Amino acid sequence: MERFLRIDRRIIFAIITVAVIVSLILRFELPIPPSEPVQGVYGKIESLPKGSHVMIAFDYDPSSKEELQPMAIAFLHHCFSRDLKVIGMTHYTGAPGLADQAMTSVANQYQKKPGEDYAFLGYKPGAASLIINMGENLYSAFPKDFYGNDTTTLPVLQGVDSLREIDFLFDLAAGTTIETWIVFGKEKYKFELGAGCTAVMGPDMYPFLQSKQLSGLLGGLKGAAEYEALVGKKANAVSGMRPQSVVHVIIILFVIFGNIVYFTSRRARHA
Amino acid sequence: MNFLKRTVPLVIAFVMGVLMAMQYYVPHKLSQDLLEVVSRWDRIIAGFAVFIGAYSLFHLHWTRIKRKVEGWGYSIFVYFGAIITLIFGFLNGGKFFWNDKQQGTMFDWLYYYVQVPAGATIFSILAFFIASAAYRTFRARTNESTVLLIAAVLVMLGRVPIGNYISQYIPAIADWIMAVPNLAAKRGILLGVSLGAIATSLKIIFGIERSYLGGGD
Amino acid sequence: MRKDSNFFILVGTIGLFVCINIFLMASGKLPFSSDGFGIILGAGLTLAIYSFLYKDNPAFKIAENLYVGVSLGYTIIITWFNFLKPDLYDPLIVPMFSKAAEKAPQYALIFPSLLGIFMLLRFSRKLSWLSRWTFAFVVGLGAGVSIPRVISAFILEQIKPSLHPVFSGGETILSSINTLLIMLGVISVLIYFIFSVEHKGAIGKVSKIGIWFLMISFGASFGYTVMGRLSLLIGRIQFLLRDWLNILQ
Amino acid sequence: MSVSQEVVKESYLEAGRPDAYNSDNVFLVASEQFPYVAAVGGIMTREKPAANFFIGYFYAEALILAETGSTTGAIQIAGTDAYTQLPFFITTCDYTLIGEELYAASAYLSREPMLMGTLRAQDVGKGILIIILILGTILASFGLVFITHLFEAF
Repeated sequence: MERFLRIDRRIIFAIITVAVIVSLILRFELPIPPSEPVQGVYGKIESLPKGSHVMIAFDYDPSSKEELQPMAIAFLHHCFSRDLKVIGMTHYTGAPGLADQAMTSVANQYQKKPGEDYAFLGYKPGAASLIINMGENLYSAFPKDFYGNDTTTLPVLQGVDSLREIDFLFDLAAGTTIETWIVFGKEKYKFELGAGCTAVMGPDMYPFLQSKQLSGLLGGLKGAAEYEALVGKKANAVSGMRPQSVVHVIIILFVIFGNIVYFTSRRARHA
Repeated sequence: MNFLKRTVPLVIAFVMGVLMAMQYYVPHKLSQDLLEVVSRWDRIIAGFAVFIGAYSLFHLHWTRIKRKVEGWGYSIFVYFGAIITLIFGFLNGGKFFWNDKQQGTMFDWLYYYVQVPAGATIFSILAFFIASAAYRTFRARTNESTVLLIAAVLVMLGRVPIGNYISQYIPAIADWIMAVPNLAAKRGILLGVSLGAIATSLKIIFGIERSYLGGGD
Repeated sequence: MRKDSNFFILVGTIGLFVCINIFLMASGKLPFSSDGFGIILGAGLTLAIYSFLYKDNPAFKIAENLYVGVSLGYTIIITWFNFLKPDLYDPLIVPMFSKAAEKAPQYALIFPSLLGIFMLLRFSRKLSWLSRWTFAFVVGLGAGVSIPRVISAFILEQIKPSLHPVFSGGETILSSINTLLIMLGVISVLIYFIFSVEHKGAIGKVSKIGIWFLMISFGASFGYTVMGRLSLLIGRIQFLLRDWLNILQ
Repeated sequence: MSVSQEVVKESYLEAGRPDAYNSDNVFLVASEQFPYVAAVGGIMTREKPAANFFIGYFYAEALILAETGSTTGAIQIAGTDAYTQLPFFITTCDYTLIGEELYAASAYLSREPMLMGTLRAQDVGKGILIIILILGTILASFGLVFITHLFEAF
């Protein structure tokens, strides 16, 4: 029995690869019911009146792109379809390209104009200090947007002086930025905060959901898929749920099989 | 000299710490202005840290090349990638770097077609290692790890659509695990870690924790 | 002999990759444009990195080091355009040296710039002590700012929802049980992390309960981590199949 | 943020890998992560050490290290405050120190009064939180909500 466990690990790699490719090519429908935390973000956006200011923090870089970029795109579809004003920024040096790409491509589908309907403020260092700076005065934190336009002249920012006037802040987090936004931002400036995060961070966020410090949460690709389904823009995340389901089952079978072999061989040795 | 090297930093840390902690409780306009100015300064200082990271990385690969460490040839590609990106970045699509950033330049192309695919791929390699570890090493050695694995299996099934097909209870159980035992443990950890963070902050303010001074005199 | 076979595998794979791309371009599945070549480059890098799974090899190392270099260059350029230029160059340096500037230079910015430069002096042997001033400023500020906010956001706000009536009518028995369980979980985990009291008797029993709560929550994290890593892989394969090979719609 | 950076840096120094420290940039890790894992993994499979200790802060490399170690049949002991990596240590190692246990262990081993004092102060803090939680819930259940309102004041 034990020799089954000593197979070349490359065989396992091949099994996983084939499983992902096949389940991507074969098309079968899977139900994707929205979970409560995802509904929280969706409901909040639905409740905002036209012209409200939504800020998106793109706090990730290419290494988490496959989980968070689909979320960003689905969320932007929702904002622009409801005629909300969207302001983007990031704490990550690797993010501006991805953020700019997501905002511009979705905005173009709704004929939204840069500077009037949306603005991307770009990257700034400082993390906690940056959030406090934005909370006290957005224009001293971001004197210029990503393309060098003076922020005081941007129509989209009219009526916003600091984080206090932001109607909803959505953080797309690959690291610990959600906690940073809660401690240094929401705690004092009292804006509504929702988040999307990588699956790795997901379980850590539940205490904040129950304490209402987060009004909603999109966890990993599953969260992105639920949001795509809610908004009616099924794309990468929804079709990714097929291989996700299949490979989860394979991995669970691996764990069960490995443990059966482990215990039978241990018992055989003891007998 | 010892005064400048040791005492002054400790005094700065103490003054800044006490000042900023007190600022929180004073709702006066002056105190808010202070917060704005200081936070702006701090984020400017933080910007310089980028160059520390950049310098150490350049330095690391330069020493490899200089000392001809095994595999030093690959370090040349770090310089190649960095220099080509810097050149196109400073050229800024023919408008040069003292003008505002231009859209759709060669610099952006390098980001979209080198940094994005490579960065996304490197971390996805771990998917394969998790699969192989699942097969070869995730063992229910103890009662604790048995509970851990069972919870993991339920969550993994409950969080993908296929869980619905097996049984409608599986997603419900997964939701319960997340919202009750997981929440409770994570809140306990959070409270503990926060107390630890407060203790560390106090130690920094009162000069007990001095590791930020680095070594030497 | 073995070295030869490795060499042939490498050349063969590269040859196959080139042929596939020529076919894709010729059949019009990839546009003959900068984007088309970009996708080919991206696919090549993706495959080169995955080749590590077969064996550590030069293609993987080249791709990895190239990536490190490009992202380093990107970081520096973005720092210039998003930080140095709007925060220091435009408001301070330009007005200082150009008479045509409309606004007066913001001299106050000299102070944080100096502290920033002090930090970089860490690499000088003689003046590295000046960097301690900067670290003291940053660390002291961080400590002072954190204390009240962490108490308020992570301790008081987190305790508040736990101070929940167990029975207030209108709730189901299940939700009352859940309230009690969360309560028990938070307390037992806290007790598990108390080290100055020996874990014997009642305290020992409660801290045992804490272990089970911790294990279930680690199980949840485990499941989510597996999920996350697989999502990254799925995303990359979607890129290869859709954007490069044009197999998926 | 900078505090936690300093702390992480410290723990790297303690673990004897100051080179692996990164301030904010994940890519700095990426460049060193896999070669580091490959090197350590190579040593493990060649030398077959009887015991492996994984102490300190870990990123994603934790899993690969612990997996390689367990296939060589070594006794493995881990201790880390990187909570995201803990599940993998628990399922691949024979014994695992969880989060703050690591600090407690080092304080008790070194018997340094400063470390012990900090630990004790934090324990007192935890004790107070537990009492507030129990009292607050009991009172709230009987309709006395003044403790909850006490928190509203903040």
